[in-house]
Amino acid sequence: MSFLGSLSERDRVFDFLMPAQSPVDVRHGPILYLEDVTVSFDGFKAINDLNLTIDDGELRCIIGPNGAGKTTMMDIITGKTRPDTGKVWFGSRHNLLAMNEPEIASLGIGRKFQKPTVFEALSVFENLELAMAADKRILPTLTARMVEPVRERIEEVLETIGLTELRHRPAGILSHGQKQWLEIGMLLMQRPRLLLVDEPVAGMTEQEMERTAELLTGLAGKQSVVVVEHDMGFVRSIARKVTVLHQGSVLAEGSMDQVSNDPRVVEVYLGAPDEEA
Amino acid sequence: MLTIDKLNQFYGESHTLWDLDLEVPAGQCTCVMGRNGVGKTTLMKAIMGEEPVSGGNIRYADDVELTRRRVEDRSRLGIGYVPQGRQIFPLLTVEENLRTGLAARSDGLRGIPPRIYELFPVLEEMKHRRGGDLSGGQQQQLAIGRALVIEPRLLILDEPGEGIQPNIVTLIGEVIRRLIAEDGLTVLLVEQKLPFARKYADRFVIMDRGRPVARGDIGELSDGLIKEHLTV
Amino acid sequence: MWLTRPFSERSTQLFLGVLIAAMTLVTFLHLALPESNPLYVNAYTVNLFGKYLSYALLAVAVDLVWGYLGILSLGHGAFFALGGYAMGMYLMRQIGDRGVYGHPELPDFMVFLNWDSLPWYWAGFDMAWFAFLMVLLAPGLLALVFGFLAFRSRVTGVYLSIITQALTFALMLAFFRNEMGFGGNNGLTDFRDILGFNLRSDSVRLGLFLATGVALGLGYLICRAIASSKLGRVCVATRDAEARTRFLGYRVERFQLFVFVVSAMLAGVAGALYVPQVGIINPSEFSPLFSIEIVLWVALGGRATLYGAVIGAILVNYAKTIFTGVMPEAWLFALGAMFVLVTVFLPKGVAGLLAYRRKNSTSSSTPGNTSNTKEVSA
Amino acid sequence: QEEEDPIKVGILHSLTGTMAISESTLKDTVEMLIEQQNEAGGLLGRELEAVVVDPASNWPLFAERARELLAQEEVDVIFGNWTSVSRKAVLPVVEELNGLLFYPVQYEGEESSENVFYTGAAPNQQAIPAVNYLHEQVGVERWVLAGTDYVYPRTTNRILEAYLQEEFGVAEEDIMVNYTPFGHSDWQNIVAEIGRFGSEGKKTAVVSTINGDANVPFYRELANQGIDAADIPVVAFSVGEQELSGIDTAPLVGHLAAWNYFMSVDTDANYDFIDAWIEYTGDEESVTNDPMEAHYIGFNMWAEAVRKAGTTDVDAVKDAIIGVTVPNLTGGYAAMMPNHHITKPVLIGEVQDNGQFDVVWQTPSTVAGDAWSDFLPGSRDLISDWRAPMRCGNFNVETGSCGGSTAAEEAEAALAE
Amino acid sequence: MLLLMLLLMPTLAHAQDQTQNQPQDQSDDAAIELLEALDVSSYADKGAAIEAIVTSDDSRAREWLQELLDGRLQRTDDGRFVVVLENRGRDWPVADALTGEALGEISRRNLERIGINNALRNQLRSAIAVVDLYSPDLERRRASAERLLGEVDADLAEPLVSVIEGEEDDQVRERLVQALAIHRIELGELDALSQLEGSLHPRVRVALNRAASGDDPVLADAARSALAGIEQQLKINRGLETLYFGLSLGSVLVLAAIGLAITFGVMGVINMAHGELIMLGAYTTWAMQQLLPGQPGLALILSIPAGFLVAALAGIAIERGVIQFLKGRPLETLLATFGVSLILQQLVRTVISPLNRTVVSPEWMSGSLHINDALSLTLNRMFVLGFALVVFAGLMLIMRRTRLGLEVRAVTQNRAMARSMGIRATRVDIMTFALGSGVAGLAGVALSQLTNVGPNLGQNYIIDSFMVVVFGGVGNLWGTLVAGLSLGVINQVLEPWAGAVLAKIIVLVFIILFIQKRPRGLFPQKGRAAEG
Ligand SMILES: Nc1ncnc2c1ncn2[C@@H]1O[C@H](COP(=O)(O)OP(=O)(O)OP(=O)(O)O)[C@@H](O)[C@H]1O
Ligand SMILES: Nc1ncnc2c1ncn2[C@@H]1O[C@H](COP(=O)(O)OP(=O)(O)OP(=O)(O)O)[C@@H](O)[C@H]1O
Ligand SMILES: NC(N)=O
Ligand SMILES: [Mg+2]
Ligand SMILES: [Mg+2]
Repeated sequence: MSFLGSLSERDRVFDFLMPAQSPVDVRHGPILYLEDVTVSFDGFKAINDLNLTIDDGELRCIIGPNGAGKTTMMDIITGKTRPDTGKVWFGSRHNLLAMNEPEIASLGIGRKFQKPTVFEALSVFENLELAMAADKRILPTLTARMVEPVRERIEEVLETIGLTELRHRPAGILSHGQKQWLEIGMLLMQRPRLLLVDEPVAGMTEQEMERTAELLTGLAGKQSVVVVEHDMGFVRSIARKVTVLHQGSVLAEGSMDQVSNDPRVVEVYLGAPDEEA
Repeated sequence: MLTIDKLNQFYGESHTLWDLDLEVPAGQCTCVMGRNGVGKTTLMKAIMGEEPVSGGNIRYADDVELTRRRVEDRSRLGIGYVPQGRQIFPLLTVEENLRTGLAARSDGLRGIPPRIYELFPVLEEMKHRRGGDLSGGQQQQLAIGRALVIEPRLLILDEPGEGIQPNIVTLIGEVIRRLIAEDGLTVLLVEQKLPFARKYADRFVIMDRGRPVARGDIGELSDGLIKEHLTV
Repeated sequence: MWLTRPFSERSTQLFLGVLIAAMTLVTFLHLALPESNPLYVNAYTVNLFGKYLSYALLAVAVDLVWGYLGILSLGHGAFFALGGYAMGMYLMRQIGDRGVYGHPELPDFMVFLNWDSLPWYWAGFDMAWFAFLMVLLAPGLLALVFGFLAFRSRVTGVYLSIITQALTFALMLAFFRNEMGFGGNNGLTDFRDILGFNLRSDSVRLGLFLATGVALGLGYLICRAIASSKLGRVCVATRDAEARTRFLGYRVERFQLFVFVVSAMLAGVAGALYVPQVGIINPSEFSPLFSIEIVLWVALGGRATLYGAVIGAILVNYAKTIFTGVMPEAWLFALGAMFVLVTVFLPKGVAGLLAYRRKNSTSSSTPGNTSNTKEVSA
Repeated sequence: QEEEDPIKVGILHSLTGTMAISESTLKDTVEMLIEQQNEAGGLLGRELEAVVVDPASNWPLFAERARELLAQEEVDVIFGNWTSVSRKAVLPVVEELNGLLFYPVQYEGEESSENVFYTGAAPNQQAIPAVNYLHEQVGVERWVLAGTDYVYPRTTNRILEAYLQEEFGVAEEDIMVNYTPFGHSDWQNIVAEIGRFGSEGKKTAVVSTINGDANVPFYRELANQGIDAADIPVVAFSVGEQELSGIDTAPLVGHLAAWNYFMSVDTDANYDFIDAWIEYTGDEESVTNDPMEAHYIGFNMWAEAVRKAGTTDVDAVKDAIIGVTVPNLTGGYAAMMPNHHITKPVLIGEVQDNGQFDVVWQTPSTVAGDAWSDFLPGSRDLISDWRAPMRCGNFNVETGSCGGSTAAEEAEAALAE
Repeated sequence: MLLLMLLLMPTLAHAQDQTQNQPQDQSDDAAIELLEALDVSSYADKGAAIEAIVTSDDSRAREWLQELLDGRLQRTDDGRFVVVLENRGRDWPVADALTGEALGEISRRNLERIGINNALRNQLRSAIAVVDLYSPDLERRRASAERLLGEVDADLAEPLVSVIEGEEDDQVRERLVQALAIHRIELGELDALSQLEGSLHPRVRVALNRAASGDDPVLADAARSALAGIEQQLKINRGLETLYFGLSLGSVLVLAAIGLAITFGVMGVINMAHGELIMLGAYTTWAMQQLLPGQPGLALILSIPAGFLVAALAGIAIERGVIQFLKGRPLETLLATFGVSLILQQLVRTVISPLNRTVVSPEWMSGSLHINDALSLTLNRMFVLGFALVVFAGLMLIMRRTRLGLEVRAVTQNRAMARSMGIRATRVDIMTFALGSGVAGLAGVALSQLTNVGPNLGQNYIIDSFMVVVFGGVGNLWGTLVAGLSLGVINQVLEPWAGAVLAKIIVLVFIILFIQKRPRGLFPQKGRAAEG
């Protein structure tokens, strides 16, 4: 009976036609939850018993020395690296360890890589087009058409990242900083629930940094953002809560002031306070 | 140390460097600044010979005309290069990466100078790890260490602090100063971060659309200049 | 519809225009002129062109996976041959009791090797629809299974190339075996009829030539439609940065599989059209060197352009026809030199030369035109 | 005017690719024969002209080239092919365009085409006499049938298996059959296996249908594993002087080959042929072999038939050639039989350390080639006779009808009209 | 045989005397008569004539038998018996069969060989063996004893007992004891069995098999249990043999692939002409043997440096002529080098010949190393195996211990950066390509001892070579070694029960499936670096 009923609901799409993702359940608070995660490479523990929780809508900064495991942590969240032990949950429903990269991405986790990676043979415009949130299965992709709202959205992002003029150039010829921007743009097109941003302002001028800061803080609230950055000026300008990673686990956590005054953080990371600009 | 005269460069049909003049005085740190995509990296590549130029001169150490030298010979003349994006050899171990720098040394040294490991202890720790496995910042340290292995007279650094933890950035700055003071090294630096530039550079050059638009002692780098040339 | 989208592209219009014009011209010169006319195209030549066109379709199939997906398949000959065998089996069954032993059902080679009955996998090949379906399904299924395994395990680059080569090599050895029931080394020959028409008549030859031309046009269109769709761009993205594409939420392995299977089917169709025109299918079509040669056609014509693949296939094979006749002892020198010179002097193949000329002529009229770069690199 | 045009002789042998090794010599042979014929005044007062093409060891290309020779170049006759598959590829073309093809290589039989003349041996002109010899003269009781995995060895071995069992009552366990891929180069296991098979007390011989390139490593391995011709002789059907010229024969002395011609045959005709050949190639070391003799015979038969018919017209030559008899190089005569095969003596030779064969046995008289084997159930009842009025390549004596080949059909249709 | 042996005995002693005492002065008429009897067409008559020679007391008898066996005993048109000294070409140098005096060259048209067949060959060998039993030459006695295993009959048995007693050489004695024991078992003597136990010789097994199925139940039982022990031994030996076969096939694969592991694995050049470089090495060996006729061993040894050099120079030519223009376009090297390979192949066909060339194996590489009666290791393959390992070790040393190794990897991974570090990339390219090509040449030298030297040689190995390099993991020399050897062993283990064709197919399918499990070969590059 209810089956027949469902058939009569003409506005309802059949299940198998729906994108294969169920909404993220954040009723219990955190959108991302890492527990006791450990990963080692040939005996070297890059991540060591890491525990981390990101709340829905939060903007979190993660800092820590080179090699502390920040990028590796993002690799784990996005499915690129499998941890040896531990749990990684997205909301309270999705066990990320049981999924592969595209599945995780289609759940709404977007990432900007430390080393900017864009599709070099495709134009800037096409890079953004591919990143756009859409039905990413085969047939819809094959038959997808460039409709006006989509184009507008892309133009809008191009404007934001300052690459409007270069939109038909292949991404491969962009300068380093331009690639950084393009990756940020791709992230924006994706409209993910959770953004993982690895060193977004490397190679940017002060003023660009400010723009990036505005952009990220603007996103926070609607989306959750995790930022890894070494530029303390930048971190200070956006940070609410800061986590310090060291040797694969959390060394300190708290507000910017709290952590920057933590002697351990100063020792392993910041250096003598008078040196800090 | 380096005198560039009317340098022009094209990527296919797009003109990137326009009649560029630049003077890098010996024993000083000259910092090149400018917005994304104005051609800073291109200029460094042109000096190293990685991108062909179409016209202009680059004179090195008063008498050597670099444009007529092959790339490999430029480093043998004592130019060390830390490129943007690190460009380490991903499948070579850290030690092997460093050893590549030995080719350019004239003294036939066979081991890694200990000073490198003193500067960047993490490199010694990770000696046998493949370069590509290192974290971004570690790679950056490796790239700098590798350039230092050749004991350069002129060191070109393209955004060297990128991705490096603050205390090491400071350290790098200190090292630059020390090398300038002790060995008479000349440094050509590309840097966007004002505090760093202000602290460690002697002179600045601001580029816009392939041309230098302002230059002077670092003390002369005013907020007005910054506003004019470094903001969008 | 997505399939008609390429019609709006200049290059497609041009390609289809040239193809149709060439087919019409050949038909006209063959049918309307008297044999004495120097422009008369004889049946031999029509047949030859038909063969080139089927090779061209094969090259297009290879270019789809190589040019757009970045998968250098060194085993596409296998799909071509499977399509060819499916067609060959149909043609064998069409012989009926006209074989040398007059057996109503068994092909000659089975009779003299003492087979009592047709093996099960020969069933149904007496029906054209079934055989034609198998022309698509046999290579398609093989590609599906093989691709599923390989793409799922993320086999890439040379590793993928080499296992495609291993695949075709293994199939070659298997088909050489008489026990396989495909005629061993001698393969399938002595065809008589196709769909009731006598294969040895000139009009059927012309028909096959035209059918191949149509298939090439369609195949080109399909590939072009895929290449110019968003899916095509995902493919290019995969080629450049496979991992990155995954992080955008694309199930890369399915896209690869889809394109791979489509390409295999096209190759199968090419094989099916090839066999009745050359009159034989034998395991040497599975030879790894043949598969490498296909790649060479594509590279020579210009990778990732599709029409370049067509040009390359026709050019190399035409050169082969000419050289093996005109300079039988030295033609390999010429062919070898051609490969070397084109690679060294025409990095983008013959198509690159065409594009370059076109670009030069347009850019001289409209200086600073940058939108061309997109087309060249796509 | 037309009489002045040269007679065109097509040569369809691979000059490149894997088969060049065997076939390129045959091209030279035909060219030499043409040259000789022209020196002797040509044919019907016309010059002969060779049209050489290269099918490059590629079977579809064979068909294409054949079509080119017949349709484009309009040659009067073709000498060509080595492998059976290439012949199978060419067959429909020569039938369709009504050409003449002389095929000079030993083959598996089971074929008779109106347009093809088989001047090489059929199985009954090579394989059967060879095992007869081994059985009767050498006393062989156990048999290894080793071959390359393709149709000629498979068929030949089938015939032999049936023959050995039926005629000599050889038990199944006394026959070992082994197939290897083309160009097989690692024979260690197989040779060891043969060694074991042959050392169980019964006199054992290997009947080898191993093809071309695989032979060198095969014989090398035999020698190195110490398998001696006196213990386990190998009789080969595809190893001739040309193959031996690439092998260090010292360790092979005593192994056998069955052919219809050997270079060492002691006749004046042969010595003249060899001298002419050495002169033609300018190489003191160059050797002659069986397929070359087959072309020699085929060429002379064709020339004789043309003379007889007074024209090069294919149909006329086809009719005229049956019954034509020309001298072969072994001191006898070859006659063209109605089934388009010829009569040949069968010779068994032993390998000498100089790369030559020494004839140790030969059939008392020539043997006529049998298109359809008597030892295969499917072909037992078939005969071939291309003379009027039968004109059928596969006449079934049981059913009394002509089987399905198109040529026969057309003939029937023509008769009905 | 019977009669023959009986008559033989006195003659033998006589002949022995004569060779020691005096040269020869028997009447040549008798000798000519003996030889004349050979020159008949019937093989039965020839057999009788041979017997006559054996029983004659002519001191030249053994030489004649040997010459007859070798096919060198011939007759000229004018009826003179001669020995052919060299039988290549159209004119042959000969010597008088009776006096040994050199007679100069005679056209082969004017010579007629006294032909023998395999039956006569056997007869001759047995006759020579019996004669040689008394020879002072140890090698001859050994060969003779070997030959007599399973050939002893009643007439020979008796004198054999005394021969055994007088024999000083252990090996000869042991063989003769076994030979005699086989004979005695045939007579049903149970106690002879103990002398055969543990012998792996096939003749022994034949004898035991016959005894096991004989009428005497006691003997049959004993024979069966002896056989069981032998079978066990044989199994072990067969296992070892298969392993050896596998390793030796593997070493061929390794040799063929190892140069490619450098040019393709390390430099990234898809060198389709690799096979032709191998071919050049093989042809160098041939040319060397042409230059040094009669000294195949020396020629082979000189071919090692020469083959390396020739292939390396060809490699340099390819690098300079073609590959240097394709930097950064690795796939296109496939296209260009394929062209090069076509050209090289045809060049050999045109310049040398489309036919295979003979490369002779030197004495010391022929035959096999006798481990026991069931296991001998063929020498040529053993040399190739050793050679492969030496070449591998040498390469390893170069790549690990010299700057070239480091520099070539740096250049392939990031050419621009390597040059910025002062590495002379062009020189590195040339040297590396030359090295890889030279090693291919070495492979060719080795392969010339195993297989055809002809224009198709290269093609037969190119596919396998790529397969091995990829299976082992691109860029890993150890991988190439392990991959080559293990594919060889797998193949040889499969071959006996699957047959050669199926074994090859199975190996290919295995490679396909293995790559699914390990998408980057046996020894993959791990970590971030490899994923890029
Ligand atoms: N695949 C791998 N194999 C070996 N070691 C690895 C691998 N991946 C990461 N590592 C090591 O793990 C550690 C953590 O690396 P990670 O990139 O996560 O650092 P990070 O915190 O992002 O540093 P940075 O700030 O420099 O980017 C480093 O020491 C690195 O060398
Ligand atoms: N290979 C190339 N082909 C064409 N154009 C290029 C190429 N590389 C760079 N460009 C263009 O040249 C201009 C200068 O690039 P360059 O990398 O020198 O900038 P930059 O000043 O170093 O910027 P950033 O601060 O982002 O590193 C950019 O607009 C870029 O798009
Ligand atoms: N006919 C042969 N030998 O293929
Ligand atoms: Mg990092
Ligand atoms: Mg830059």
